[in-house]
Amino acid sequence: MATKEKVQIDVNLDWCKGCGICIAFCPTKVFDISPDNKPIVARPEDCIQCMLCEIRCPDFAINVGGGKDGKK
Amino acid sequence: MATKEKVQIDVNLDWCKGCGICIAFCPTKVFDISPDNKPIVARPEDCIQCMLCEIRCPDFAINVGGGKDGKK
Amino acid sequence: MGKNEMEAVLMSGNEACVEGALLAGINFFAGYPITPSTEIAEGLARRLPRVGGKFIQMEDEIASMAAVAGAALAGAKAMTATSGPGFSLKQENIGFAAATEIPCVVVNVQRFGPSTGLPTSPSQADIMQARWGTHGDHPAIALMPASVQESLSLTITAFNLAEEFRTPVILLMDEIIGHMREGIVIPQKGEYVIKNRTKPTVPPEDYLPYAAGPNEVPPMANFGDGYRFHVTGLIHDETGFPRGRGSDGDYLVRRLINKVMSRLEEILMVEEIGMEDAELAVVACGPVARSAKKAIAMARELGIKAGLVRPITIWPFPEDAIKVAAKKVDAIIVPELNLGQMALEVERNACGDAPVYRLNRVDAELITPDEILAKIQEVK
Amino acid sequence: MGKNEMEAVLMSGNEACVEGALLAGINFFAGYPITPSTEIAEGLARRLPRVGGKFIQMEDEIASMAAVAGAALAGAKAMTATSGPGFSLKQENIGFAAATEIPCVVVNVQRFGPSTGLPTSPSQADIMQARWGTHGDHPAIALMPASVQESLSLTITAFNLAEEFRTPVILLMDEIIGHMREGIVIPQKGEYVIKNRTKPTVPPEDYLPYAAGPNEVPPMANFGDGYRFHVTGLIHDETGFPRGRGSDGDYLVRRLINKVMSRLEEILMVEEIGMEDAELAVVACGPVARSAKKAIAMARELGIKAGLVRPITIWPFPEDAIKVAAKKVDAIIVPELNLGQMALEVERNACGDAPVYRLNRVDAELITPDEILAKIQEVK
Amino acid sequence: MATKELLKEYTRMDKLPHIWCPGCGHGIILGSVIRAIDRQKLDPNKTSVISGIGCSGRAPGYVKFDTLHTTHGRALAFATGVKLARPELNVIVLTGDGDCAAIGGNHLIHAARRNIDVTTVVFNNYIYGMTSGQYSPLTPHMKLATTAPYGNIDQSFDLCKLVTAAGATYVARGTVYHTQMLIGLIAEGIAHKGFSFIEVITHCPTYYGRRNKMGDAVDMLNWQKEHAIPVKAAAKLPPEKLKGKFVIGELHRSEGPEYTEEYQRIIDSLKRE
Amino acid sequence: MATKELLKEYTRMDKLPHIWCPGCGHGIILGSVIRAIDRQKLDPNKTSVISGIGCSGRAPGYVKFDTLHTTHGRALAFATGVKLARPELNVIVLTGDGDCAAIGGNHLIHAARRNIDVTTVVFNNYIYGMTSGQYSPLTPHMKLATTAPYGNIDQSFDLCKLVTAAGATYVARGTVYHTQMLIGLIAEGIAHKGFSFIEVITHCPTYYGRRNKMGDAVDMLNWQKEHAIPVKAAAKLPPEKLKGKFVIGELHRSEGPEYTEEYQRIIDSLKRE
Amino acid sequence: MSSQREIRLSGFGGQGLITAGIILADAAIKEGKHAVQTQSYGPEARGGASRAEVIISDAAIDYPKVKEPDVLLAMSKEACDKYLCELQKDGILIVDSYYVKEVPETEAKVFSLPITELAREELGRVIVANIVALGATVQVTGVVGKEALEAAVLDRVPPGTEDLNRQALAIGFQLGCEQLAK
Amino acid sequence: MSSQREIRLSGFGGQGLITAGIILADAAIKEGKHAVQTQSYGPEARGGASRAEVIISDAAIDYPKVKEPDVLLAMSKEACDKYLCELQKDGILIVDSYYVKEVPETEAKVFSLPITELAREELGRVIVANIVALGATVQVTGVVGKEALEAAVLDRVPPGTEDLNRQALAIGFQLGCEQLAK
Ligand SMILES: Cc1ncc(C[n+]2csc(CCOP(=O)(O)OP(=O)(O)O)c2C)c(N)n1
Ligand SMILES: Cc1ncc(C[n+]2csc(CCOP(=O)(O)OP(=O)(O)O)c2C)c(N)n1
Ligand code: SF4
Ligand code: SF4
Ligand code: SF4
Ligand code: SF4
Ligand code: SF4
Ligand code: SF4
Ligand SMILES: [Mg+2]
Ligand SMILES: [Mg+2]
Repeated sequence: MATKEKVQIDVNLDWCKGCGICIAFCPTKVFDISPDNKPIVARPEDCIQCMLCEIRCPDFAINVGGGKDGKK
Repeated sequence: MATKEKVQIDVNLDWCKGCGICIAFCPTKVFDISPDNKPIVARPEDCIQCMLCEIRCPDFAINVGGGKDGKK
Repeated sequence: MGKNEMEAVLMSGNEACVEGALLAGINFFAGYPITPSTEIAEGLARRLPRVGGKFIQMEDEIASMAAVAGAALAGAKAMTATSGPGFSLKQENIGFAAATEIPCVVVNVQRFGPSTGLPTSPSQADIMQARWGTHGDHPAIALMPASVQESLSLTITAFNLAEEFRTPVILLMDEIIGHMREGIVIPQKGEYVIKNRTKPTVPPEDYLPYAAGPNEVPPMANFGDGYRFHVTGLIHDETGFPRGRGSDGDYLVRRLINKVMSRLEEILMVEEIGMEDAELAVVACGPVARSAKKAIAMARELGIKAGLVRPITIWPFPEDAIKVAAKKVDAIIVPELNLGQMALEVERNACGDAPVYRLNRVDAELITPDEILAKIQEVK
Repeated sequence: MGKNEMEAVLMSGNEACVEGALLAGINFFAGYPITPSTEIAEGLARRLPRVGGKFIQMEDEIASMAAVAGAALAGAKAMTATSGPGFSLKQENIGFAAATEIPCVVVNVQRFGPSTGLPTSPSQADIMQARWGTHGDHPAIALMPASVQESLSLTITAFNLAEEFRTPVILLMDEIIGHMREGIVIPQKGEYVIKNRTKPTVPPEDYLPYAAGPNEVPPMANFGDGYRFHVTGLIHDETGFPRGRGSDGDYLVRRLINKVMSRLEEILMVEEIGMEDAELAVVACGPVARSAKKAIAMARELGIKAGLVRPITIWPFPEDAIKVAAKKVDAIIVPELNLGQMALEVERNACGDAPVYRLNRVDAELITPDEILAKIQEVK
Repeated sequence: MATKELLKEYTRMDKLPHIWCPGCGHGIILGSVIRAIDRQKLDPNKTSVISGIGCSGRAPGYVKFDTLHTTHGRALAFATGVKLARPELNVIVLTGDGDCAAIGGNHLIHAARRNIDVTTVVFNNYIYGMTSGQYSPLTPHMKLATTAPYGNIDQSFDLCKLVTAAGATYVARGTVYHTQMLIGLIAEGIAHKGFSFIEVITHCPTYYGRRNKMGDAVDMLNWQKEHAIPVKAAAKLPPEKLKGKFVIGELHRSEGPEYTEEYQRIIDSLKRE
Repeated sequence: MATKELLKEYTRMDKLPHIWCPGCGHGIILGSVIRAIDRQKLDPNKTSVISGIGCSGRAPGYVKFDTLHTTHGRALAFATGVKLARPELNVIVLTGDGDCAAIGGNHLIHAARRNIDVTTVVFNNYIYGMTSGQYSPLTPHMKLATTAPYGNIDQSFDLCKLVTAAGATYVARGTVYHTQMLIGLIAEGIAHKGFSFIEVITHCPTYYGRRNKMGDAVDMLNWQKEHAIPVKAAAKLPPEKLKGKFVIGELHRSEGPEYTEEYQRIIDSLKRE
Repeated sequence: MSSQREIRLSGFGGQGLITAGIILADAAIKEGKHAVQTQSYGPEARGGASRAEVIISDAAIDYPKVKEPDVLLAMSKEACDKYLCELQKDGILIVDSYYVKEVPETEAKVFSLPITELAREELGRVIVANIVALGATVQVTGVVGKEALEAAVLDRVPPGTEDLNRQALAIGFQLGCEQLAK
Repeated sequence: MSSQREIRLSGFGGQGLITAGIILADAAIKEGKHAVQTQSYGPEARGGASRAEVIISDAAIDYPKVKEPDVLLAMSKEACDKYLCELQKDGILIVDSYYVKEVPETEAKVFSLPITELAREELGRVIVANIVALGATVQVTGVVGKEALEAAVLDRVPPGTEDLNRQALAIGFQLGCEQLAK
């Protein structure tokens, strides 16, 4: 946690319905908001991998961490 | 309660089905049992008017107390 | 200004049913939401308390039907509304109301089945269920509106028939009529008739709650009016009490059927168009009859003398109308939004006098005038 | 020793139904007690755990029907049994089983209705309900035994048809057959056929759970077998998933009906007696057919050539048998323990070729041979 | 009143004697209900007694009120309609353990939740009597019944707990043995404004008693006597002493808005608009 | 597993995105169920997910198990059949507040009573979502709904209390806001042998939120955050501090024979005869 | 039809008449005959009248109900009064003299037997009066053979009561014999 | 039949097209005409396509459904693509140019109008795009009179939003005028 590691945060914009939950509740405010209310991964380096955005996204649209084969 | 007053205990034998409840649970054993299991008012003078036989008779077949217009 | 004048208002069939119920004097509604009938419950939830009536959303449809019957016994004009799955659930208690002669109205806004089906799509596939859904022989009265205006007027009629015949009356709407909006005229007081159950005229001690009055219908006291009578779904005699005797069953079941079948002229409503000179008849009900009407007009333009028979009362089935028509025409077409239900009764009553052709759609769309016209041309 | 030999045993119709179910391989029963069907539940409560099967008394009939469908999906041969009021309650879930093509057997031991009626008295007044009790178009197969032996054999047949056609099958008994005892022969292994649902032969990833196989019936995987498929009462396509499209509804509903109607020769069972030279036909089912049989023999002794047509399969209705009979005879008599239900189908199919006379008893007694004979003499 | 007057005042004497078996506790409960009604001086013309189907369901037929014998399990749903349509009526539901806890379980918890002013008396004989002895949701674990020939594997409800959790505002349990107390509990239930619930432990000698070798009606009353613990006594006992016993008396009482009054409040508020 | 792998492993990706409204909590619950299943390493070939009708009822269609979308309210009755017929299957029921507490209330209390090994997850959004916003038995007093235009006069169930009273042996409440906790509660429910019940407080912004002016999904999640009290904290608070709040966490756990095992015991004992 | 015998066993609930009917039908089946047994339920659920009927025939039995029995067993006064009129003219009436003190006028052949009395006195168990009655009925009517009847009785009675029932049957046969001898 | 006009209003859920349909039908009723308004539900319960249809006629309307509309309003690209083929040859197509950037080949008379754009820019409220669309549609088709339409709008919109909606309507009329003038 000491060194700011850049985490891969993928948002599936086709599935995202722009509810704003990820944006509102990210503890480190990683996301900015797009005009259609969808998240923009603005500060991935701030991500603490709490995974809250991932598990709270109602549309399974966020993947934090490892890209294709990245396991946590 | 000191003087043994004779109480009127009427049994409607047409309705009585001979379950024996009144006989078994009369605290002062007022009833004897007939061959067809129905109560015989044998010792009315022992009756303490607890009314248990009346209210426990499943067939509304016992009336304790006042005969026709007897109110308690 | 056209012929509708200013008083016409735009309204859906479900909304019109609410208006009709209020005009008929409804003061109790119990229901459980289900598409596409829900607007009826919602409308009455808003409107009933404003007129001192009661609305309750029960835990399910079974309870709704029970509460309606209970309320009706306590003197209310009571109604429930549902669709397919809920109608299936209500069947046991509809039978209870029929057997105990409790007046009430049951609205079934038909949707596409079977089972959950297509909840927002129309259908006419509960026609036979409306007659035979509950176990045992029982009377059934069911009405099928073809317009928003009729949703209103037949709701009033349903209440009237329920009160007069002491029996549940089914208003068999469908998703099309329920959800479509048309301009309708809300009748003013005096423009419609309101019937109420016949009250007993004898003192309580002489009251026989199930002794057939005039017309086989027993006068009805309400709970709380001092008559202290007994109501049971068991076979009962005139006193209302069960004796477990077959002869009581014979008397009761026959009377129940008879009270309806002996006064058909007061129950049967049929619309006929062009049947005077028709050589071919289309028998259609509900929204399908609207397509048929247009198809008939088109056919006549082509020189084919087609006519329409529209059962408004679907149960008891207007047998004579079909019998007469069958004797007159060369062919009968029965278009339906199901795989052939009313057609069964048409075939039975046509009795071989005219061939009966079915035209069925079960793809959630209304049969079109063109389709009916094509069938007319085909069988002609 | 007479012809029944030693192997005959005395048994009631309800008990025979239990034996038949066990022979058919039942391994799940869910029910709720109701007169006059309760002995079936009681028998299976005793017998099922002894063969490793499961019996459960659910909280009501709705739950019983649901549990049966669930168990059948998990691979069980499952059955429930009930009477009138319970049959009404099961309707919604019977429709679900029909729509989702879940094989199961539903026994309705008919009792006198409507409503609570006369619980220990016989009736045939659920005939129409067995066809039309649930909402929406749906297939129905129903069988009516006329003897204790047939209670056994038709229970096996009911399971076989359920498995082969993937649909609920109704065994429509009645209080007379259910409670009466006769000597019957319990068939030995090899003397009866057992059918089982067709399993998919494709790997799970290729499995289309609602793609019509041969004969319009989709092969059926069981829950837990690794196919991981979806089942819904919504209109669904071949994959089993709903898409909300009318065209899927058209395809599904027509296929459901068609899978039954296209193989009538495998479903329809009709007993005919003396129809070769009959001038008058009695159409009767269940125990009434026994009276009819006797009446026909009596009539023939009087020189009247009467014959019997007994639908054993009551749904789908054996239309052709009636059509053929009507062309042949001068009159048809339909005696029933109701106010005319099967008669409707007879009238429809007689099609005017022969007049149809009804003979109805609703006083909780079986129609007697004498009554039928009198009617035969009357209409002759 | 003594029995004779009670009978004249409140029963349909031409229907008596009733159909219940010799010694069946149902008659004792019906007698207690009549006495409670009498104690509360209900207007018989304004009192409806409603039941479902079962031996218990036959009770209303014997009492001279407006009486309604509904479908199996649905008495409370019918009662809800009667009461809401006409709140001035006293509505009493008489029901069996099967009727109210098996098929009717949902209506029971919902009537309790709404806190509608209906008094419900459950004739709990631990069995389906009318249909000859199948297990009910009240039949204790491993007892015998025609559909539990090897012992009942179901757990049974604690109905009083259940309706309390559902929202009932008066909950009591009595037995037919403790008849005086029972009359009082029912009378309290009638007096209570809101949903009141009285579970009555009774006996079916014909099916439950016989099959489980519990003797005749007298033996079964003695069983009740021995297994019932008054609520005050129970409070002082350690849990192990309560095992296999049941608590009788008033078990729960709370305050809450009554349903038909709440509805009237809505009507009134709309009038004021 | 991260979302992408979870989706591949457990969902029918061709059915996604799902039909639920933007921000609807149902998606969060479904994600939590999947994660709990993954955590418990259930064999997907031996897992059945069963629902009734409602927005919540659509959940099984998205997950790659044997899935069954039954009639309204009946999921637990179907599940009882599946589980009893084939006890080796893991059976999970996903249901709505209307589905399980209104029309399905009876099946709920009876499944709890039998202690059958089924895990039930209730999507409690306080409203009938699918039919556009009528009140349910969970809608709080005086909240608005299309059928309660003047405020809901019904009292609402405390479902966790109710199923505990009915006999459930694992009872918990979570929220979609407290997602990590929720996954844990569901996982525990799955691991528990017997009837386990997890009520999930969620939100329907479209109908409940809009009509009751509770804002959008984010606002409604904040409401959950502010009104939920963990069970340990609640134990230390005086009742007045708990008013208007609800308790989350594991609320009840007990031991009792599981239904299908009890049945197997009967079968085995007959074999030994 | 002459080979067909129709027997009605009547009395009140608790006398075991339905069991008796089942045993009788079973005996017929055991002899390879055809038999149908039916019963009727009183108007109310419990208590009251009880009635079992059996048809025994060499041929298949169509109409399964008994309308005019040729044998009537009446174990209560009410049953005797109610059903006698339906008994065939040349039929056989067997009454339990304990309950039916006076037999109404009839053209039928009447056997008035102390069935319940003997069950009580000889065996101390009223409960087997139904078996005594069966024995007597079979003895005087010959509707089934005695061995078949005994086999059927032993098949259907609770284990442990075989001897008691065998004795009851013997008493019944004896009773019938004596009467026939008269 | 020539007096009958059939209008389809299409787009996606949330655009208020069903409300628009109701208002249009209401306006027709207010003018003493006959009108039927229907709608279709998407395959799924929520979201997705939305469609409202209105038939306006001087005579009673039998068949209540629109099959080949003579006016099509398309407020989404999907709706335009899907329904254009059903539009009558000499029909009128009105598209919202914000969503439908390119109008497909058609024989119909096409009006491509910046409906949503203007609603946002002029009124700051996309939510009244449906009313703008209604105004324009009525202006170019004349299916109902403008006063009747305004009356219907004011009857059906939430209290407090009358002015906003009046403005939206005015913008719609204006848009229509401009186009017609072209
Ligand atoms: C819908 C329906 N299902 C089943 C029955 C059959 N039935 C009648 S009474 C009864 C159970 C009665 O038990 P309970 O409520 O405990 O009353 P009891 O007879 O013990 O007093 C049942 C299952 C019925 N009449 N209706
Ligand atoms: C028998 C029956 N009655 C009513 C309905 C209509 N219906 C569908 S879903 C539903 C309520 C759903 O509410 P809930 O269970 O809370 O689920 P949600 O949509 O809120 O997730 C109703 C009443 C139905 N499908 N079947
Ligand atoms: S939580 Fe999911 S659906 Fe909501 S805005 Fe974020 S990515 Fe989109
Ligand atoms: S994982 Fe946590 S910190 Fe990282 S973006 Fe998501 S919510 Fe923010
Ligand atoms: S309690 Fe009643 S029925 Fe029982 S024996 Fe006594 S009087 Fe007779
Ligand atoms: S009143 Fe009491 S003391 Fe008197 S007889 Fe009855 S039980 Fe016995
Ligand atoms: S069967 Fe049981 S409950 Fe019914 S009357 Fe007899 S003793 Fe009472
Ligand atoms: S209506 Fe409510 S519950 Fe249903 S999907 Fe939309 S937000 Fe979710
Ligand atoms: Mg009971
Ligand atoms: Mg909900």
